[in-house]
This record gives sequence, C-alpha cells and structure tokens, in this order.
Amino acid sequence: MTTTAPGTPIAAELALEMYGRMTLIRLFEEQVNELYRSAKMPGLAHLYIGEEAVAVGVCSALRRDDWITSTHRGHGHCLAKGAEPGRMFAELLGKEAGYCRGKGGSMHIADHENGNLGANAIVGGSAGIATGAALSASRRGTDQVAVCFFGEGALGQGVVYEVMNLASLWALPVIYICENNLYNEYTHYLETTAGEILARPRAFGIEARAVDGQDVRAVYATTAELVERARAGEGPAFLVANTYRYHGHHVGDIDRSYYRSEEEEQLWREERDPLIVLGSWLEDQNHVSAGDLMRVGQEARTEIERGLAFALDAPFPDPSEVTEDVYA
Amino acid sequence: MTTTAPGTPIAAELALEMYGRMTLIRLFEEQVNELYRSAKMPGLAHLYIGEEAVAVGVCSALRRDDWITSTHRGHGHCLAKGAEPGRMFAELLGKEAGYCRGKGGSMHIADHENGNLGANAIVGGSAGIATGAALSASRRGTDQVAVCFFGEGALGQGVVYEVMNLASLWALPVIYICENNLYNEYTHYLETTAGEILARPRAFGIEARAVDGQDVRAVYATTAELVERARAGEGPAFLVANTYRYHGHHVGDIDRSYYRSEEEEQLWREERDPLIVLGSWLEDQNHVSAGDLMRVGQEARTEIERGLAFALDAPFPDPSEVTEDVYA
Amino acid sequence: MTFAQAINEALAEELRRDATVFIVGEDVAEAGTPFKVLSGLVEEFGPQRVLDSPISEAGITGLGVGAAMTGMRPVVDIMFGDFLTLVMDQLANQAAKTHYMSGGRLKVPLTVRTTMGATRRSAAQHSQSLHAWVAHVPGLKVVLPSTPADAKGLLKTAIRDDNPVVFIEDKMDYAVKGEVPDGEYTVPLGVADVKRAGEDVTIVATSSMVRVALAAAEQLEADGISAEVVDPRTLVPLDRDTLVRSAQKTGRAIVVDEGHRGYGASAELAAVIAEDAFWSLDAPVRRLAALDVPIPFSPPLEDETVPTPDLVAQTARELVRG
Amino acid sequence: MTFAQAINEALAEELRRDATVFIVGEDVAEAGTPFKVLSGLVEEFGPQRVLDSPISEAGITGLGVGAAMTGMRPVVDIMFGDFLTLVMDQLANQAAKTHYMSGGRLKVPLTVRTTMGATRRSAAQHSQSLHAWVAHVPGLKVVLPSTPADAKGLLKTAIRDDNPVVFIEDKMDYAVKGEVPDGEYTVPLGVADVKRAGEDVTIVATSSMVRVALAAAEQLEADGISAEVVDPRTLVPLDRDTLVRSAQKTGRAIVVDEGHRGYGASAELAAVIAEDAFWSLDAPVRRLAALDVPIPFSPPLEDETVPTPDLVAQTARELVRG
Ligand SMILES: Cc1ncc(C[n+]2csc(CCOP(=O)(O)OP(=O)(O)O)c2C)c(N)n1
Ligand SMILES: Cc1ncc(C[n+]2csc(CCOP(=O)(O)OP(=O)(O)O)c2C)c(N)n1
Ligand SMILES: [Mg+2]
Ligand SMILES: [Mg+2]
Repeated sequence: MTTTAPGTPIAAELALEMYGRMTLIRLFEEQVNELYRSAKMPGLAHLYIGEEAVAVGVCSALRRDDWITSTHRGHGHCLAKGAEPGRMFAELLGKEAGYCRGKGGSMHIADHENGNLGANAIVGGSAGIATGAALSASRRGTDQVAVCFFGEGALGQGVVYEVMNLASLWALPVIYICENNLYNEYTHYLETTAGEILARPRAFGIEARAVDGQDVRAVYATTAELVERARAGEGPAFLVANTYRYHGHHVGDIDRSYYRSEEEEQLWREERDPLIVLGSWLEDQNHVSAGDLMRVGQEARTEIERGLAFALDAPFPDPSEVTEDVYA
Repeated sequence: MTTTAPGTPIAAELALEMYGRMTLIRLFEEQVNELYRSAKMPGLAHLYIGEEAVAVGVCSALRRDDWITSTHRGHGHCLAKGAEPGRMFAELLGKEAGYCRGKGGSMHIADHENGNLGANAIVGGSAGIATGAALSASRRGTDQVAVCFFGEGALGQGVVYEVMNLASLWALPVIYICENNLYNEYTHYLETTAGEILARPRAFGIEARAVDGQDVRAVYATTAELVERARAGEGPAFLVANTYRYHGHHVGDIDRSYYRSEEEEQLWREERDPLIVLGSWLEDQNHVSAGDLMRVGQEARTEIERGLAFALDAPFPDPSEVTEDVYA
Repeated sequence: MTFAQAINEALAEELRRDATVFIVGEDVAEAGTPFKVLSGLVEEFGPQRVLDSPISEAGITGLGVGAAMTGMRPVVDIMFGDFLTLVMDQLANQAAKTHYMSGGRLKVPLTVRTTMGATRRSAAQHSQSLHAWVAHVPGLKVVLPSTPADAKGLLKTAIRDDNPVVFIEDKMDYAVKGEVPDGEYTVPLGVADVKRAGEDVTIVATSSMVRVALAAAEQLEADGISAEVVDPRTLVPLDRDTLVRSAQKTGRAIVVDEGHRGYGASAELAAVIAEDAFWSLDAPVRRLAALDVPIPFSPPLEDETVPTPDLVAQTARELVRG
Repeated sequence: MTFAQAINEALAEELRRDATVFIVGEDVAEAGTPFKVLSGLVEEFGPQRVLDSPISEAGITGLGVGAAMTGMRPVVDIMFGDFLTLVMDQLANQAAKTHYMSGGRLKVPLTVRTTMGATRRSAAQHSQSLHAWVAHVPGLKVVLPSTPADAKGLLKTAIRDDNPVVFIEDKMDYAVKGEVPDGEYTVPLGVADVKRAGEDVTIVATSSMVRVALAAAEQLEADGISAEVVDPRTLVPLDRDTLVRSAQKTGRAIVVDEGHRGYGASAELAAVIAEDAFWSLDAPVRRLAALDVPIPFSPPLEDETVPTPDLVAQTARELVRG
C-alpha cells in the first residue's frame, strides 16, 4: 500500500482495491452476525458494518510494517490491515487455527505479521500501546508510524490525554483515529462529551482534522497527509472520522428503539453507505463498470465462504493448552 | 469572607486582612523549615512560601461552608481557609491535638469545619473529590462551591480531564485552581506540558482564565467572578495562577542548581513577592501606613509563636490509637 | 425472584428511603446497564439520581468519593470487575484512607457495585474476579453475595454503611432465582452463613462458587459424605469464627473461590483456617480457585479455568478418604 | 556498595549492553529520582535513553507496554509503590495478558521498577507495600530483592526477561550496604535463597523483612534457638520447594512480609507451607505483616504497624517453646 501526496487524485485501481476490502469487511461481519444468530459462535461480537471506509481508508495509507492498535469493534481494522478471513473466523470460533490460537477471540485478535498489535476490550486501553510503538519506531530509527483506532467513547478515558501529551512532547509518529459513530454503547456521545472533540488534541499541540468517515477516498487522502507528516518527524496527529454503526452495539443489541430511531439508522444506510458512495463515484467517473464492482463483490464473497468453511472445520485447541503462553 | 461584584475595587480592610493571612502563611512555613532543620519534625514538608497570594486570594472569595481540596503543598490552602496554626503544627509533629490526631501529617491535613476536605499526596488525587463535592452541593440544592487546588504537574494525570468533562457536562459548581509554579518537582513544566494550559479546560467547554498569582488582589477579583458564575449555576471554571515556590520542592531540596538558577529565584523573591506587591500597593494608595503593616505582621508572628508552643508541648497519641478510625 | 431483580429492588428501596442516595455509571439509565440490572430505576427516580456517565471509571469513582464525603450516599456502577484496574487509586488511596487520615473526622459512605466471574466467553479482559485486591486494602469493606436474598439484604446494608464498600456480583448469578423475604430486611456485614450443614468436610465457598459447592455436596451425599458449605458473604469484615468452628468440627476444609489461586482470597481463607483450626485438622486445607492463567476465550480452554462441582466433590473425597 | 548503587550499576550495565533498553519516569534524568538511585545515568546515556516524563504513571506504563511489544526493553520507573494504583490497568489488563491473548505471538519484555516500605514518616499514600496485587496477576513476574547483590543480579535478569516484571525495592534498603560480586553476573528468577541456615524454626521473609528476620535470628541464637531465614526473592515465580523443605526440616514456620496482613502475600506463603509441609508441622504457620490499617504519620503509631526483630523473635520463641 503506497501513499500519495496531499491532494493527489486517487487512482482507480486503488479505489477499486478499497472497494474490495470494504466489501470483504461487510460480508465478513454479516457472516459473524449469522454465526451468532445460529449459535455457532461463542460469546458476542461488535460489528463494524457501516464503518468500513474508516479502517480501509486509513490502512490503505499505511505500509505493512506500520502498526495499528484496534478496539472491541476491531474486525474491520484487522481485515483492512491485511488479515485473512479464515484465520479470523477461526479465532472468533475459538479454534486452534485462529490468529491467537483461540485464546483471544473477537475482542483480542492480533496479527503482528501485518502490524496489528491487537484489538483491546478496554476502552482506550491501546492508546498507550500505540504511543509506545511510535516511540519504539523513533528510537530504533525506522520510519514506521503507529495508528491508534478508538471510538469516541474512549475520549472519556484519562490515559488518552496522558499519552497524547507524551506524543506531542516527543513528536512521536502516532496517529489517533477517533471513530465517532455517535454512540458509547447505548448513550449518545453528546451526553458524555463536553466541548469540542477536535479542541482536545489541539490543546496538547496535536495536529487535528475531521473527515467524512463514509467517504473512503477522503479518509485515505487525509490519512496519507498525516502519515507523511509523521514519517517526516513532524509529530503526532488526530483524525476524527464521522461514521455510524448500522447494527447494535454488539450482535445481541436488537431492540435499539430506546436510544436511537429507525429513521436515523435508515438515513445512514441509504444516504451515507460507504460502499454506495464509492461505488457510484467509480461508475460516475467511468473508472469501472457495474460489472467490475459485481466481480469484486463476488471475489470477496468467495473469499469469505472459503474462510468460513476452513474455520468451521478447524479443530478446537486441546484443553491442555490452557496453561501454555502465560509466560514467554 | 464575602465576595465582591466583578471589577469592584477591593476594600482596604479586605486587602489588609489578606496581607495578614499571607504573612501568617509565610511565617508558618518558615517555622516549618526550622522544625525540619532542627530535626524536630518527622518526615518532610513542601513549603508554600512564594505562593501565598494564590491560596489567600482564592479562599478570600469563598464562604466558610464552601469546600476546598488541597495538595501535598497544602499548608497555605489550609491556613487561608481558616485553620489554626496550633493544631496544624500539632499535626505536622504527629501530635494527638493535630487536625487529624497525628494520623495524616503534612500531606493529609483536613479541616472539615472550615470546608477543607484535605490535602492529598497523590498528584491530581483530589480532582474527583472536589468535583464530587460540587455534585453534592447541586444535588442537595445548596449554593456551595468546591475549589480544587492542584499544581501544574497534575495536568499529567488523566483523571483531571475525566472529571473536567463531568463537571462541564453537568454544570457543576467547581473551580479548578492550577498553581503553576513552573516545576514538577525537579523538572520544568515546559518539558512535561505540551500545548497551551488554558486550551485544555477550554477543550471541555470550561471557562478558563489566567491570573498573576503574585497579586493577591487580582487572584481575589478573578476568583470572585468565577465563584459567582458557579453559584449562579453557570458551571465550572479553571484558573491558572502563575506563581513560584521560593524554597525547594520539599524542605530537603537544598541544592537546586541542576534544575534552576539562583538568578531566577532571586528575581521572583525581589520583584514578585506577594507581600511586597500588596504591601506597597496599600502604602501607595495611602490605605495604610508602614506601621499598620508591621502591626499586622506582629500579630501574625505572635499567633505563630503561640501555636508552635502549643504544638511542641502537646502529647503524642497513645500507640493503641493506631487501630482506631480505620472504619467509621 | 432473580439475583438481578433482588439487586434492583435493593437499589429502588434505598433510593426511595434516602434522598442522598444516587447511582452513577455507564449506561445505567435508559439502558439499565448491559446486564439490565437497573431497568426501570431512571423511570422512577429520574436522571438526577440515576446518572449516565462518560466512560470514565476513575472519574466517576472519584466523584463518588467526594460526594460521599459531603453528605451523599453514591452508588457507583463499574460495569465489569476487570475495570477495577482503573479505579484502584480512587478506592485504595482516596476512599479507603480518608477516614483514617483525617483522624476519624471525614467519612466516605460510598458503595461501588461491580461484577466478577468467567465462563461467559468474554475472554481475558471481561472475566476477572479481582476481589482479592480490594480485600487487601484496609478501610474498604468487601461483599460477595451468593443468593438473591443475601444480595438484596447485603446491598441495603452496604449503602447504609458509613464506609466505602465494594459490592461484587457474579455475572453468572444474575439469572439465578431464589426466595427473597417479603418487606424490609437487611443482612449484616461480617456474618458468614452456613448454606448447608454437614459433618465430614467443610467447604468454604464465595460468590457463585457457593452454588458449585452445594452441587458438589449433593454428589457427596450420594457417596455418604456429609459436607458443610460455609459462605463468608463478606471478605471484609471476615467472620473467622464461623469458618474456623466448622473446620474444627469436620477436621477437613476446602476453600473454593473464583479469583486466581496465586495470592488470592483463597489463600487468606485457607490461612485463617490453618492457623486457628490447626489442632483439629486431619489433613491440609485444600484450595480450589481459578487457574493462574488469563481467562482464555476458547470454550474448551475456558472451561478448564474455573472450579466445577466434580472437581470440588473429587477433592472432598480425597480429603475424607485420605 | 549500597543497595541503591547496585540498582544503578545493573541499569548502567544493561543500558550499555543492549541498545533497546531505555528508562522512562518522573525526574529520572538530571534529578536521578528523588531517591538519587539513577544518578549519572542521563549523563552517560543521554536524554533519549533516560526520559523525564510528565506525572503520568498510566501513560508511561502504557507507553512501555507498546514499546516492549515492538522491539524495545523499557524500564518504567514508578516512584512510589503507592502509585501502582494508577497503572494496574496497563499492568494487569495489558502487559500481563498480551502474550497469552495473542496465543504466544506477541511478547512484552517490560520492567517496571517501583518501591515499597513504611517507617519513613511519609504517611498513608507513600508507605504502602502492594506486591500482593501484582503477584495475583498471571502473566506478571514479581521480584522483591533484599540485598545489594540480589538486587543487581535480579534486576539484570528482569530486564532480559521476555515477560513483564514488576521489580519492587524497599525505600528503607537504599542506604543499606552489602557485598556485590565483581563483574558480570545475574541471579535467576524463581530461586529462593537461604540467608541463614538453622534447625529449630523457619522464618520466610521478603524484602526488608529479611533484615528484620536476620536480626531476630541473632536474638534467638542467644536464647539457643536456631532459626533458618529463607528469602523467596521472587513471589512469581515462587520457589515452593525451598520454602517447604525448610519448614519440613524445622517443623515450625513464620512468614514475615511488609504488605498488609489481610489477603496479603503472607497468606499465600503461609498457605503454601501449610499445604505441602502439613505432616511435618508441629505448630500452625504464623504470619507477621503490616497491620491492617492505613499507615499513620505519627511516629509512635507508625512504629506499631511493621514487624520488628523483637516481634519476630518473640513469635519464634512461642512457636519453639510451644
Ligand atoms: C474501560 C472500559 N469501560 C467500559 C467498557 C464497556 N464498554 C465496551 S464498548 C463500550 C462503548 C465504547 O464506545 P466507543 O468507544 O464509542 O466505541 P464503539 O463501541 O462506539 O465503537 C463500553 C462502555 C470497556 N470495555 N472498557
Ligand atoms: C500520582 C503521583 N505521582 C508522583 C508523585 C510524586 N510527586 C509528588 S509532588 C510531585 C510534583 C508535583 O508538581 P506540581 O503538581 O506542579 O505541584 P508542586 O509541587 O509544584 O506544587 C511529584 C511528581 C505523587 N505524589 N503522585
Ligand atoms: Mg462510539
Ligand atoms: Mg509545580
């Protein structure tokens, strides 16, 4: 994945590649929901559907050796950074073949070959990790950057401000990506967030921007700029991506009427869907035909089906493994 | 202690009263230093000398039933809120007659009859307490306000941002007083504090001001305005008072040359001393004569001597008291 | 009624009888918490007394300490016990020490409700039972209810207590049903309860492990072994006498706790019995607790981590048969 | 050399031999910490490897976890052990679980240095010994050195270890002098050390309590009682065998630890002995630890809180004479 200079129009191939990744995430998550509803998946999962453009736009501006830290809603970040659906499904099912040998599950998938330092079930819990990875890059003299994904709810965690202060003081190559999907679980973020989100990083001297999280090209272009700054040693940045989750807070959150309206959900699904937004742009620009998009979609569908079959067939770890990996 | 409307010139009596309190604090702390150097005081203490105008200016704008929370450098706050030197000395010496029966010591003096909820040896540790006291006032329908004193070093503690967010969301009557004396122990605050201090509270939608912490009249007037807002239900505020500690971080911090210069110390002592600043104003305005100031100083000296004698004579608690007061 | 309903009733009754009681936590109002334990409270008491907070565990706990010091009786809701990691300063350095450091002049009538317990397939950061940490802090009281009746009576007592109390509910208990007395009642802190009388072996169990112990006792009865199941109900204060007397009577004791084994609550309970019942013991006190591993997600692995009725029964047989 | 100099040497040697080692903490550079333990390091290694941080314990510990996951070996300095309250999430939920949750694919070679110990007239928030908390977290290793030689060798091992290690120094030990071997050496984790051999009673002591135990042993020798003093040196991993064999030999054991007694490390150590040495014990294992009260400031009160040589000796006499 390469970066472009600020403002450079995004090449059609890259756009198509991003369309494919977003489709892969969408289909993966729909499948996860199915696994839950058919009681094939232990526990719960937090679906990324609706937010695909954020993970894909950001990770498309990163190199494989750049790092990301992820959240409880992390499947999209993981796939966008290059993980295989098969080993991810296997992890969600608690199988030995999973990225974490079944020990982590949905909220702890890590894929360090692709630079994913792991999802995190503590809100704001990975802010320190990402910042430390950025310190590591600068101390070891590489030009890697670290990206910290978190939801707007993490703005309630004090440690986020502690590490933004460190990153700014030491000009660390870390980019904080705030995925504002409007809700902290079942509470609207305006009830939990005083003042202006962007004013918070700026108070620590951190470059801060906002972007339409449903427009993958915008997310990509803005991230590419911030990544360039960071690689050039110009320090940390903060990007708030305005987005929306179509489904519940987790797969079991079916009745949402007490905290948000059908109309609101419908509006985002119909007017702001990241796949539709990019798809129509590609077609309008005659970059691709409807056929191309269907082909890409079909490829993604096949990859998901293959991955799912692999995971369903894979064996569980042997119970004796419970005591392995406590210490390195 | 009464408040004045914004801008109202401060009456000479009040100014003289504040001069007396500042002098009392100055003399108290000089005595504490003596107690340490003569090995009469167990442990260490953090002297407030140089910062007197902050505590006195702020507390003069409060009512007795308003609350304050204090810090490891808390003797000045405690005296400014109305505590007696005698029981304070007794506490510093670990005597039964102390405000905390000797159990708290210098870093934990509390005087709840005068609304002092206690000093705190955890940097930033009282931010939640002050914010909670403000919530208590609003829930119980009183018009009390809570003042949270902390040093600029506490800006490194995440919990401070967590509670500022709560205070802003719920319009709580709490005023955060940031005593910026330039140093976090032995490190200059510019090495530990990115961006702009005032931008931090403002990012949470909190009214924020800066004031010359060596000018007690300015501290008083600004605090009075912020207290009025808070009492009127207009929400929290943040005030950074720029000040300086003349002595070491604690009484044992004698050689300071590796972190700050003699010249810097001298400059503050000679050009910015809060007693000199207020004293000369009082004289220039012909509000008082040099004689009046000497009289006030003499009264303070007598009070300190009486208090010290009381504390030195007071008995230690009986060892059996060690197991008392663990549970209410 | 269910354990969750008992908690809800206790909170509703205390909110009704004392205007200084309020609840603050994440998604506690309309959502009634993710566990639905608080459903209906905001509707009755309003958003001024049931406050939805930002995701700021340290902040709301600190807020609770300050409100408690100044005339309120806050009930702070910490969704998962795993997040106690974020509030230890407010609990251990502030809430627990304020009364003592002030020479008895300030008090902190704060209740912190949180959860514990594994086997929900929630993985390592949502499955911990960290009661040993708070039990190690002088100045805190620690309650681990095991039945709906105890939960209601103990929570009402905790809220009325003038000290900071950490009240820990096992997530696996919420749906469990049990008899709850009609009308007003409370259960004192510091009084253990013998959940089942027996002669041959004492099983001291905490929280949901009480159910595990009772199931084991059933198995043992079939084998002609009579097990006594003792529930301390509160770790602090601890009712040493009841534990020790039971062990002295049976001569054999097992401690079952869902915290990790190493440096856990089971060590203290076992040490207490080994100290005071030493001359009556026919065998070493056995400890059964969570494996010393982070709780894994994979079901076949997670199921290895927590004591089961079979394990408890098997251990008891070994003890009794020698 | 002094205990503080031994720590300083260990850090200097590891900073020299491994470019990925760095130190971060409050006032660690020019000030060399308030205890002056790090004096001279920034002068030799520069501010890129000895970083003065803001007062952000959680932030710098989280930073250390991330740096450790990505190729560095950070040494995070937490000035007072009382501030562990602020880093428990980074330690327990992040550092301790990363290796396990990732199925062994990520590791966290992090060292967190902090302090413990009372009697410095520092009052309740600067005198705690909270090692029991971290010892209760699977995935963390916990080191409590008691001599300059152990401190140096154990710290070098901790820094080279691929796991998160919490290294806890007693503030009262810094000025204590002791022999330190010349040249390069390390001390393994998980190996207890018999500080004094004896026949009549085993005294298991941790950190500065080892000195207390040795002083007690002197007194006891005068009374014709031969005490064996065993120092586990690391709580996790714990060398059970050495503790148990000593207790089996003497038939009597006392555990001395400066943490609070309730739910503390002394409970685990006593439980281990009571379990595995049960059949050899002539008397119950005795626990001596800090009183279960916040540490008071007033000297006559504080002096009551921590075990003394007289108390240990007296307890041993009771045990031996029965
Ligand atoms: C420290 C902490 N507190 C509470 C929770 C419970 N919790 C899980 S997700 C969540 C809401 C997070 O909202 P946000 O950060 O906006 O992420 P989103 O779910 O919207 O993607 C909460 C409160 C947690 N996991 N960690
Ligand atoms: C959480 C915490 N970290 C570290 C310390 C040690 N410490 C005591 S005072 C201090 C510096 C505080 O600086 P500041 O807040 O500016 O207050 P000042 O001493 O300048 O008045 C530090 C680091 C502490 N007491 N609490
Ligand atoms: Mg959100
Ligand atoms: Mg300062």
